[in-house]
Amino acid sequence: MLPLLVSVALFLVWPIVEAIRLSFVRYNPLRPDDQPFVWFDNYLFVLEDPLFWESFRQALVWTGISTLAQAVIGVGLALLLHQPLRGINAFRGLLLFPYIVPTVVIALNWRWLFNAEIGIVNHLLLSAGIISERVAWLSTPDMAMASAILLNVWKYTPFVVIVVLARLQTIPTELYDAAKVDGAGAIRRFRDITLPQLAEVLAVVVVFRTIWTFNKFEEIYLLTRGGPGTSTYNLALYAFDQAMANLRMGVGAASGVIMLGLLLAGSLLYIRLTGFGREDRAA
Amino acid sequence: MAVKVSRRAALGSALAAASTLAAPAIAQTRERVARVWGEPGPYVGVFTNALNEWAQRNAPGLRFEAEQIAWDQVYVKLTTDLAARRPPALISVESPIAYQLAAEGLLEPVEDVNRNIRAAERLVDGFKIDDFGTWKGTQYAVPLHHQGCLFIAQSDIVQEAGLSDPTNWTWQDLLNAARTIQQKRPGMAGFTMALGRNLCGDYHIGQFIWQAGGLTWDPSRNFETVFNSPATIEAYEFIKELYAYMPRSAVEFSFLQVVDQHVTGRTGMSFYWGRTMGRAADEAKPIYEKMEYYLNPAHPRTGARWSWTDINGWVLPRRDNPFIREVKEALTQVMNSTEWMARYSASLFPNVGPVFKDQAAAPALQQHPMYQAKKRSVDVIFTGFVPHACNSGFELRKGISPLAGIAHGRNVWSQVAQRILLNNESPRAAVEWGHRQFEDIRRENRRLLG
Amino acid sequence: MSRWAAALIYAVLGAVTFVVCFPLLWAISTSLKPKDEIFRWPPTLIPETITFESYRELLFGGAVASAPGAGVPPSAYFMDWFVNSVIVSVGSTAISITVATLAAYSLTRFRFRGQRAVPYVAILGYMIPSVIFVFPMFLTMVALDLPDTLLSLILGYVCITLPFCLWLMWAFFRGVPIEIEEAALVDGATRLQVFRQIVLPVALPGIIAASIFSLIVSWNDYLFGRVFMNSMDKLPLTVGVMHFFDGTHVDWGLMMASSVLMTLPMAILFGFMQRHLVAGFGAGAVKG
Amino acid sequence: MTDVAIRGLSKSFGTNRVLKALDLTVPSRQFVTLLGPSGCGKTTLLRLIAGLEQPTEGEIRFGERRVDGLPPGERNIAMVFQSYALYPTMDVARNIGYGLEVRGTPKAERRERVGAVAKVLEILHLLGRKPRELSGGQRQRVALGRAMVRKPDIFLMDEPLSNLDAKLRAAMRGELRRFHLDLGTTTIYVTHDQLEAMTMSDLVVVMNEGVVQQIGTPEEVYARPANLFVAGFIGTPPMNLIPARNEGGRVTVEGHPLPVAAPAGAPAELILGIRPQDVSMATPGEPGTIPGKVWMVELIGSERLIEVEIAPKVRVTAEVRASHRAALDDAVAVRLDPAQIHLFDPASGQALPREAVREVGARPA
Repeated sequence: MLPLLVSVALFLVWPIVEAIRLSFVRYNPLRPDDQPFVWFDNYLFVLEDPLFWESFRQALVWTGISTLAQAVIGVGLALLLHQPLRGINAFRGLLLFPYIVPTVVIALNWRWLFNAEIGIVNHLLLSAGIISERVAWLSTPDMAMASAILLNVWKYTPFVVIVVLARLQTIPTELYDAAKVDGAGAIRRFRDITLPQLAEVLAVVVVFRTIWTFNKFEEIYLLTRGGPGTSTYNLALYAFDQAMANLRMGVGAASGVIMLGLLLAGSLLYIRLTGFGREDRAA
Repeated sequence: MAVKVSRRAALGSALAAASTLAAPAIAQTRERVARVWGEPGPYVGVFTNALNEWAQRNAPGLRFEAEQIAWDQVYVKLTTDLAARRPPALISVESPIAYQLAAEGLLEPVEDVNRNIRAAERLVDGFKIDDFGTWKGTQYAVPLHHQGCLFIAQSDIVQEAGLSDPTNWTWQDLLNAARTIQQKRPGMAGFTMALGRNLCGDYHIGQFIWQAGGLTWDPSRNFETVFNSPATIEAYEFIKELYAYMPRSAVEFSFLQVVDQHVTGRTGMSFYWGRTMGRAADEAKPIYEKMEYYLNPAHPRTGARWSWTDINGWVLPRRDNPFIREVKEALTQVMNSTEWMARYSASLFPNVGPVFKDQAAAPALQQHPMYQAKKRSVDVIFTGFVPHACNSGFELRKGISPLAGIAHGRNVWSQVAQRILLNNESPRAAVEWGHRQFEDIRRENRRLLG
Repeated sequence: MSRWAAALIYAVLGAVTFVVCFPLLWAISTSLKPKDEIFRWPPTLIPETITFESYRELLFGGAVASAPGAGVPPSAYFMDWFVNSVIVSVGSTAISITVATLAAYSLTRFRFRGQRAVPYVAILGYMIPSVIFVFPMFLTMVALDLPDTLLSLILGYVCITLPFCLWLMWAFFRGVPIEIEEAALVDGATRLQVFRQIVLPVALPGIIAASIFSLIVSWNDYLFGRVFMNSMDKLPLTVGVMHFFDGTHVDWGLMMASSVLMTLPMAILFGFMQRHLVAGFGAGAVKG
Repeated sequence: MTDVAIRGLSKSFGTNRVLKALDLTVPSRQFVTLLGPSGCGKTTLLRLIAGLEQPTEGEIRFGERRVDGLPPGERNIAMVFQSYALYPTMDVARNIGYGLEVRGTPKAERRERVGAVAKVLEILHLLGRKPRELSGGQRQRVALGRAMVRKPDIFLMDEPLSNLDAKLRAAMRGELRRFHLDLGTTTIYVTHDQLEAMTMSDLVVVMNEGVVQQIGTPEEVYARPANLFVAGFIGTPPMNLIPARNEGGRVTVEGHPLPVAAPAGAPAELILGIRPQDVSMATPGEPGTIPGKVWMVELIGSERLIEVEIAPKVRVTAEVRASHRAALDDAVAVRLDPAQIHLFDPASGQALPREAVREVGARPA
């Protein structure tokens, strides 16, 4: 058992150690035999690169709006899906469905839906009179970011729904009865009972979604490749682009390590929020 | 090595567990596989078939296998596989990258192959062997095909707009035509080119820069960065003017979207290589029938009609390549076969231009229905443009530059355009930004220049 | 609840469901159109002519032997890719779940040094962006002489799915009272029997949730497939279908048909397992 | 016919010694209760006997067979857990038959034996259900059935009734006792509830802090507690334990002489123990009584408890008929039945020899 765990840990830890090592060398992948140690040059390069900061800002926008939208829509949907109505299970199934749709599929679908020339979205909006000329969804910086965020929200809101729904099902109905006896209306009951009960799980979900959205690579890469221009770059794309297209493995690794640091901070926040592992200590 | 061994030991148990579960996944034959990299498209497959024909007779147990590398994936694959010291046996890659690899010293000299196939004598007029990838006097590439980027117009639309014969157009005529078409045909773009941050954007933009007389690095002056010339700025200013008559989404266009636009009748004119005609023939007969290829519109002052041309040759990775001898023999055999070379060129007509005279004259090409139907256009694609062929690694035919491949990896040319079109930077400022990028590339890779 | 409130909820849910399902409905619609109809403007919402040509090409295109003078179209590899994806996702899931189950069990049942750190490490591993380790891992695969093999993908996916599976199983085993194992020991069962007959059945919902998660991740991955694999016939589906963009041409009908076919196995799995998914993910939270 | 002999058994978890060189013999066919407060080591002892824990030192024998190295499955024991530990994924029949299943008992025989047990326990109609579909009492019976079906040498029961409501618990006490009488299997029963221990056991082992305090029949541990711990732990309401003195061979409480002689060699300071049932109310001033004030009165059904403060912070509880009325702060007196007085050495906590306690000038005890 233990050797198995150790080998798995090695499999997992080794690449990270290797990434950290790479971040301290200059490494042109075309010349793998030549890797001089350059101290913090790669980090300095990253921190002085305006594109890094642009990517960072965009990553914040992309992460912030996506996560917020996911949380709000997710809680709303979970509340609706929690109602004891006939056929609610069918809705549950359909609304959770996007979570399992492969990223490649949804990115392709998005490119097809939002195709500026013959995409159905433009057609529907044009015929509904909402827009008067075709919108170049994926080639206007703001619209491209909006499309990417929309994709992310579409695909991952079900995750929030799943978790919130699971939590809603554990709230004792006595609480609501007590509130009703106390004369609280529906809105007050939501504010004073549901929301506080959801607070903890919501915090966890938001931290998770934040970290994960922040790290997302494939969604953006497959949808816009960071474009138009560099307007949908995030740090993952930046790291990938530095390493692969710019042949600067070291710089790519350094930006990866910076991301790793940010995620460590996020994880600490998560551990704080949940008191993760605390019960373990008591046992 | 020590690290590697301990890693192996540590992974042993995980692998043991994995392999029992994944037995079918690793059950592969122990034949020797020589990997061949090429663009997507049938021609690499055809050439691989030819190589395998040789292998069956002369090298039992050896199999060539084509790996299609999409244009935008070239760098990912190149980076990972070369870094991992497992290059393919044979590569057909866009010429600037081939030049870069040659200068990096990663390639096997191929004078012997070129001699054995009498490449110098057979080459079509206007090309020299050195154009395909000779660095410091050593030949690293075996001529394979050429693809020049040209100007495509729909003759019916041009006539309807009352425009002159595009053969003699200048930039002003192009701009005027684009405007006119856009006005006369609502919902249709006047002109389409790629302006996305991708290779295609780089190529299309490059043509304008050279036509105006600009270039990126000057080989005659030790590759000094000369991007920020008035000519370059003029080219970008012109692109900005022209963009008014392009689809809005041209700023994200790459190869595919440009062809899509033209073949589905949503643009009157575009830049592209031979493939647009091939696709129109497959999918849109009415458009195909009215489609004509021309040399690029001339710059009004310089009169230049430069065409971004992939002067494509086979290159062989030198290190970690156990197949060099066999690949050379196979290449010699296949490329001496006019029949195979014609078949290669005909497999995606007229996308891959013939590099050898005997190949160009072969019945498979001469009697191809598309050649019969579109003789004038195909002649432009196959031979007419050759005097105007250059590319970003062979700017203005002044000399091979190993830096262009790197710059394409970063799409600096199209990034400049994007700064102008998307961020509303002034062309001068954007060009200065580009100049700094190019200068960085030159500084970082000075060792390549020797 | 009043009838009006119920009607309102149905209306909202119906609208949201339509929006959520629209991309896939549109994909299905496109996949059934003949090629000329796909590019028509204005687009037809429901295909005027329904054709299964795209599906036929994907499912049976591989059967067409290529002539020596013609290349093989990427669509001919579709079934290969499909099988590859099945092998790698099932294979990596099997390994991940096996290791995670055994490891999580020993974590909650046996004492050893550093035990408490393991869930922390797992949760960290669970958050690391794969873009960081895809390249070093590729070098590792090369060192192990595994690049361009399905096994390398399996191992790669094990790495990205294992931390979460471990964590989920750990949460599950913590909820399994040790008394039932002791009861079984008293009943005379061996440790192995206890694990197989008592613990595993109890942990089954967790195993199912972790398996679904692992299947989704490995079935959906693009990055590892892109970097690790070269040969056309060894690609996973996600990487393979990108070859339908051949630079100058994309057949959206083919693309959408493959989208539908790629989603189908997951959708079927999801249909059967949806209940467990909610239950299992309720126990922890989920990587996405 | 298996007795259990435990010699010098110790168990430590880290530095925490839970059992301290414990000796105990459980005679064959007896129903023996391990009684003690939580944390006294009784559950650990049971788990050691079951083989779920390994002793730090000492030995355990079942009859002639030394078992402390054997895994639980080879000891031929059956155990009922506090939480019942029913296998949640198996139905009742399989739960009961699982021990037979892993031993390879043929299916037909298994079904027959499970059926027989289920019939006795009156759970035949539940055989197809899963544990989560059962009520607490039903689960308890299933757990019992699982233990019974294998005809083990020894039954081990770990507080099996503690999760039931009061009424059901009372009923199950009787049933368990009845099953034991029918089966005659040596049974070790862990509880912290003295009522269970008193009503069901042949022998009670009172434990505290990892040490056996007293072994005896329920009557013995009740009537003759061996030490202060047992005296205070056994009996409801608990025994009055009040400071007393040995003044020249005569026992006095707060200066009031009692008609009880201190045994020879008794220390000057004593602790006097007397159950509330053996305390009666008297009028102040009567000889042999101790005066005080009523401090608290509680009705507990047919009886009433009157707590009398005989000195600051020293109180004696008397259990009297409910008809006896008393008002708070009434001046009263209590009379201690001399025959029921227990004397303890406060230093060692041990009871002074019972034979030595004599009622002064009265009949022998």
